[in-house]
Amino acid sequence: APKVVTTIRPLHSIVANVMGDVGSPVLLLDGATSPHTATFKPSQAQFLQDADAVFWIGPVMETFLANSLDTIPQNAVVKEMMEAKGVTTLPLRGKHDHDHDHSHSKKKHDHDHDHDDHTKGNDDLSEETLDGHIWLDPQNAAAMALAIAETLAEKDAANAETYRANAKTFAASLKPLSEEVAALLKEVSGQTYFVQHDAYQYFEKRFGLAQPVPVSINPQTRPGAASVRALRERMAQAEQPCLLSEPQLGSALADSLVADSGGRLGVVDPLGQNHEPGPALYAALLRDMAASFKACVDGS
Amino acid sequence: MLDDFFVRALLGGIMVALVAGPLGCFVVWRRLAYFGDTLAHAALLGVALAILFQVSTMGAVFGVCAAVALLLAALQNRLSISSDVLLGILAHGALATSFLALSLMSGPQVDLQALLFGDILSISKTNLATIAVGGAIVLAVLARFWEDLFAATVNQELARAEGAQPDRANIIFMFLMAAVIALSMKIIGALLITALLIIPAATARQVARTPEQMAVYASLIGALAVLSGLFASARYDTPSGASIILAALGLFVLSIAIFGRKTSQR
Amino acid sequence: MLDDFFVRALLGGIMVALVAGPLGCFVVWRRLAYFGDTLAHAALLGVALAILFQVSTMGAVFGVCAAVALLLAALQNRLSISSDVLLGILAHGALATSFLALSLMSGPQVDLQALLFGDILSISKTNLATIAVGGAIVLAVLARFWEDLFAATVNQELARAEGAQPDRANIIFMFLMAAVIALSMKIIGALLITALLIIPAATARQVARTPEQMAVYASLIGALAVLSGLFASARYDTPSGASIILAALGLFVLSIAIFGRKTSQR
Amino acid sequence: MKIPNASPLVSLTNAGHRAGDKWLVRGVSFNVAPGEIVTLIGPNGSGKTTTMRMAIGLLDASEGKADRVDDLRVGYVPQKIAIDWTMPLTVQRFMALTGKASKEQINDALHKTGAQNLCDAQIRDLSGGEFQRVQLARAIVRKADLLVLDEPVQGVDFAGEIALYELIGALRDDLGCGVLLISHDLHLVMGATDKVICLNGHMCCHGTPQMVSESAAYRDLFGARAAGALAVYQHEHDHTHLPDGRVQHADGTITDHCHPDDGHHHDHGEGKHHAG
Amino acid sequence: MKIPNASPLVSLTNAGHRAGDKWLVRGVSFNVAPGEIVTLIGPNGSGKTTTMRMAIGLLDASEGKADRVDDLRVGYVPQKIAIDWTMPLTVQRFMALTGKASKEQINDALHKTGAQNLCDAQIRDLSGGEFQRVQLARAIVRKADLLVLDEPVQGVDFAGEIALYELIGALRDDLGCGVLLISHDLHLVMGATDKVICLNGHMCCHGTPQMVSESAAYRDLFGARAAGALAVYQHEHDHTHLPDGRVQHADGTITDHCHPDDGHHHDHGEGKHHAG
Ligand SMILES: Nc1ncnc2c1ncn2[C@@H]1O[C@H](COP(=O)(O)OP(=O)(O)OP(=O)(O)O)[C@@H](O)[C@H]1O
Ligand SMILES: Nc1ncnc2c1ncn2[C@@H]1O[C@H](COP(=O)(O)OP(=O)(O)OP(=O)(O)O)[C@@H](O)[C@H]1O
Ligand SMILES: [Mg+2]
Ligand SMILES: [Mg+2]
Ligand SMILES: [Zn+2]
Repeated sequence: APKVVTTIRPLHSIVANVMGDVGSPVLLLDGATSPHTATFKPSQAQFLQDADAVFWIGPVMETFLANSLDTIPQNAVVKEMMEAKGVTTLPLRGKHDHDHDHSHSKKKHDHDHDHDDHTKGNDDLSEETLDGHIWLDPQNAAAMALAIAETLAEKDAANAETYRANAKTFAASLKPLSEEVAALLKEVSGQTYFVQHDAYQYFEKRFGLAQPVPVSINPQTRPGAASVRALRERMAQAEQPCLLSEPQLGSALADSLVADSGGRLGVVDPLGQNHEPGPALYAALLRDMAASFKACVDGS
Repeated sequence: MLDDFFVRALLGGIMVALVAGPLGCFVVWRRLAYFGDTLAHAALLGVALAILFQVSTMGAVFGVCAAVALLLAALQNRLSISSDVLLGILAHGALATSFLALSLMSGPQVDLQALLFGDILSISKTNLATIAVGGAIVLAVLARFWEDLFAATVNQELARAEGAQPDRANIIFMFLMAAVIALSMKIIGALLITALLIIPAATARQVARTPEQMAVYASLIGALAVLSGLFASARYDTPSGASIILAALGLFVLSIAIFGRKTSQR
Repeated sequence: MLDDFFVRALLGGIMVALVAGPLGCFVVWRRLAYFGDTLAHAALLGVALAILFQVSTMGAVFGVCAAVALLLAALQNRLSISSDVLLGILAHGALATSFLALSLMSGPQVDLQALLFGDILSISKTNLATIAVGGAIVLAVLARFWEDLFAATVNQELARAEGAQPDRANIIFMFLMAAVIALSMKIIGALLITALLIIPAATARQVARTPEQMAVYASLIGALAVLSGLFASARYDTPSGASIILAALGLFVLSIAIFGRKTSQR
Repeated sequence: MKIPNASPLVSLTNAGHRAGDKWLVRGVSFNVAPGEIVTLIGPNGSGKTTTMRMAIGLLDASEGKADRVDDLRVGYVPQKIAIDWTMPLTVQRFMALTGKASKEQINDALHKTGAQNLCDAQIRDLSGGEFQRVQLARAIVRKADLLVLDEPVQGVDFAGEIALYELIGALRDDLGCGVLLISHDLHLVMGATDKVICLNGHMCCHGTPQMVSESAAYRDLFGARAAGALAVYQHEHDHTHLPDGRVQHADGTITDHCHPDDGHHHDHGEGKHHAG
Repeated sequence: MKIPNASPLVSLTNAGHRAGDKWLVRGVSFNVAPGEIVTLIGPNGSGKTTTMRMAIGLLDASEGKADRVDDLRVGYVPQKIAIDWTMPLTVQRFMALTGKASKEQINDALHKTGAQNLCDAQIRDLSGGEFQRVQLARAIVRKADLLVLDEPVQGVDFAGEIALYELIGALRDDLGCGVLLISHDLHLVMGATDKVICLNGHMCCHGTPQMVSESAAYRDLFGARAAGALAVYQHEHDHTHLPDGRVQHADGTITDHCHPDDGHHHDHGEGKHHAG
């Protein structure tokens, strides 16, 4: 079987579905160190060097990896999911109405402009202004699975048909999943909610949720006093406002906003930190997110 | 009134600045500018250890910070290397150890940023009370040992010969610093507290002729920086922490433009 | 052979350590341990400015780093504050300014951490060539001005009176530092380069009797730390950067255990 | 810890200090009692400063003992002192560094050492001799039980040197404090000292100035010229040689040469304190 | 920039230096020519160090001019010097701080200043007098055109003081270098100097030692005792007063009092260099 390396858990899950029994892909970014602070362990570098295929989301997500992907793999095909056929990408929402997330991936995205091998000057700024959380839309996941299957088929012609078949099965399984999630979220569509980082627009658009109010525009900096005042007023108006954040150390601002407005702090886990990596992770992740959303927004 | 977050931010910031003033003077005189960064890095180690051994984060952070402060006090003036290098070594050591610890476990992500960037706009009433009480204690202890500490700072040997007990003063100072930084780290972030320690003190140095003057000026300049920084942040909706730092920096530049003598080391 | 990432990491790391040795001695003597952190913060400002004004990132980073180095050289010994405080002020100023700049624009995010943490395992062949050439140039310039620089470090006034041109030496040194750190920041991260500058030099200080000895020892100790850190990292599968720092720290602790005299400042 | 028998303020008993494996000084024994001036003399590197630092507890005695009475108030003027130039520190503030002192006391002490104009100057701006005077004033203002002075008049000008040594003697008389002194100005201190300890890595000789200056060890160390130091001190006070070869005596008269009878008297005696 | 007329190495012309709005020293004019010893004297805080630092370009002249010949090789012994104690720095390395020097030259210079045993010592371990000797050796080893010595023998022991002043004179003779000297040891330097500049915030008087020591300004500044300094220097060299009141003469004879004829001669003269 080809040696396949993937980066984050949801992507790993998709690849695992595609490969099925042929082999199991390697999950690169695991553990409690955030990819910002993580430097490679030799085992990880070794995986990359020996890999036949590497699948990653793109430089906006795994910034830290961008450089390594240029230098370490010897003969792997490196496939960036954001450029895969059939994947829809959305631009980051601008100041005051978008925010690209930070928290979960305090680690994974972060578009440092230093991986010069990827940033040819600034002409790829456009690429970097895209939101990288593409897997939160199941249709993207389906497209990714198909693209992955094609890539693997090229690398490993012997199993080509298995890959394609697996990808189709997975894509098909996403339909009922989508419907299930949509049904769950129907009651809360249109309700106002707040997010610590604006990381869920793929999810939100697919399932008809309202656009959230982000707490901070830019995770690198902190919101200004005027923004905080506006935010506090909005939260005060809402009855039991819901603020969604990701599993990580508490943010002082989020805590104080929730405490002062008498709202709820919901935890969503878009990276699947709380799930075992594997083929089942993707579906579990989506279900989990939906449940968290619902619980926080309508209090059930 | 305290129900308004902005009022709380103002009050909390000014109280922190008042405490940071005199403490910051010693930081500047003793060349410990690196102290804040080092403790922030040590705090990350504390968090990592807390997760690893399933103990209280708060306790672990304080423990590691105090240990680093003690280590510094013990090693200073002993190893033929200056304090800033020692601080650098401790900072890197703490950071590398915490990475190692973090790489051994999976689960929730821990982030250095969370320790660097607190948020002054999120100060709660409890925080205010903590700052008020903690700050008062720190200032009281500092006032009590001010003379000894200052003598030890001017010249260790003279202080020791004439009974000012520089070692005791030194350790007390290190503990005060560890307490103030560890406390503020959660509330306003290591970055802002470090800035409030050194920039106002350096500004006050340009105008002060005696150490006590410098301490008072540093407090006032710090408070002024908090005030103007926060109002600028409200007016232009700029990040509050950065605005305060830039206000302090502005006062510093102003002071060297007006008073900066071309003094060269004799 | 260079096709293996581990071989490249070894080679690159050792080359960086060799260059960092002598340079780090000056960092330690001149109390500039904060320099690396400050330049990392300045680099963030460079990135922010590059985005804001749509210029080349590379150029903006070098520009800001060089500007900070020059500012430091110009202000040192002038403002009645020590170098570490000056570095702290510059670091906070750069950081706060870049936050402000970042908060003014929407779109791409820039991350301080990315500048702190490079990855030694990802060194490319091009990187290796850059390190080799850049390092050779830095060492050559350093060797050329070694005498003047050392004289200026021991005593500015003596150096000036006897024609060693301390100001020129000072500026050249600052540029060398800015070049090395800005370069390494991209390749191995500011954290590792700072550690390789100060920890081996501090270790060498425990054994060396002359400055030249200390420089050579620092290079060798740094290379040893890279070697053992990387092999430990391979053996126990720990993060490489942290392993190298811990190896350097281990050598430091060893050196003070064996040679650490109870020297007190006379 | 009170030491019986005339209660010396400090006492070294066969004390020695080792740095690494090198003995800097060994076998030193002496006391300083209240009201007593004890002077350490010896060539450069003979261990005077080391001995003094052992005596006041800045260095541990590697062998032997160094005892001090409890709560001994020390006024210390070190040989070298580095004060960070970034400190904002006026002379006035420096005077109260290790203990409170009223503005008046400070002015008085500065006056005594001839530094009365420097009260508001920054320490880092002082000239070498000015700083030395300020340091001495600082040691005085503490109203110490023991003055510990390591070459206190280095860098002090021609006239100040003598005046300051006389001041030290006067302080001893007024305050009854002990004085532990290091000096190379043999011709100025030999006459004004109660006890002389002559060091050269060990204790060469000790005793009254009279005894020491007659001992062979002393002459070996300092040469024949030093042998006259005790005398020169008083000698210089009562006549001066003018550049043209004539001699001016204390009473103002001028003669061609220094004859014993024409107006000046070489009262070489017990080496008692010379007041004028 | 060569200055005509006997090519002085440095020349101050009506130079003054101001710090803030305070004049530290004003109106100073003098030259130092090769082979010439120029001594600055004056009370503490009179601006000697300031003047010297202006002369070698460490301070700018706020008024007037301070000129130096091109590529002047200076050997400088400052009054205060702080060397960071964290530096690993042996005496030998310190000797070559601002210029190359062979092991032999270094040993030779250290020998001359009586610091021959200190070659491998760490600078931070040196005693006060030892460091002073090493600094002087360092200035010498540079083979400088101009030696600039600010109280070079402070802290040096009784015997060393005279020996070092004599060394300075001998260096001038051997190397033909100029010497700019500051000293409070009037009785030791007045005789061995070509030119004396007497400072007190301004230039009080100047000229040959003979002229200066006879001037009223000089006596006002230093008192009557100093007036004899020129003579004392030579006087002390040819007879010593023993503690018992007898006098030992240079030729070894001992007499009860110092009579002009019994074996010693007060040859108070031109103030020429005294070799022995
Ligand atoms: N840590 C050390 N290691 C080795 N030698 C040392 C150390 N400290 C001091 N010394 C040496 O010990 C000797 C005694 O030094 P000390 O300062 O006591 O001399 P001193 O009598 O005060 O001389 P001075 O008259 O020059 O002041 C000197 O030769 C000095 O070089
Ligand atoms: N920056 C300054 N501001 C104000 N006064 C100063 C400054 N620097 C020096 N002084 C004063 O200028 C005077 C001259 O100092 P200088 O060092 O030249 O004296 P000096 O003649 O060398 O004295 P000494 O014999 O004590 O060494 C001193 O009174 C000193 O206090
Ligand atoms: Mg001494
Ligand atoms: Mg002087
Ligand atoms: Zn982010």
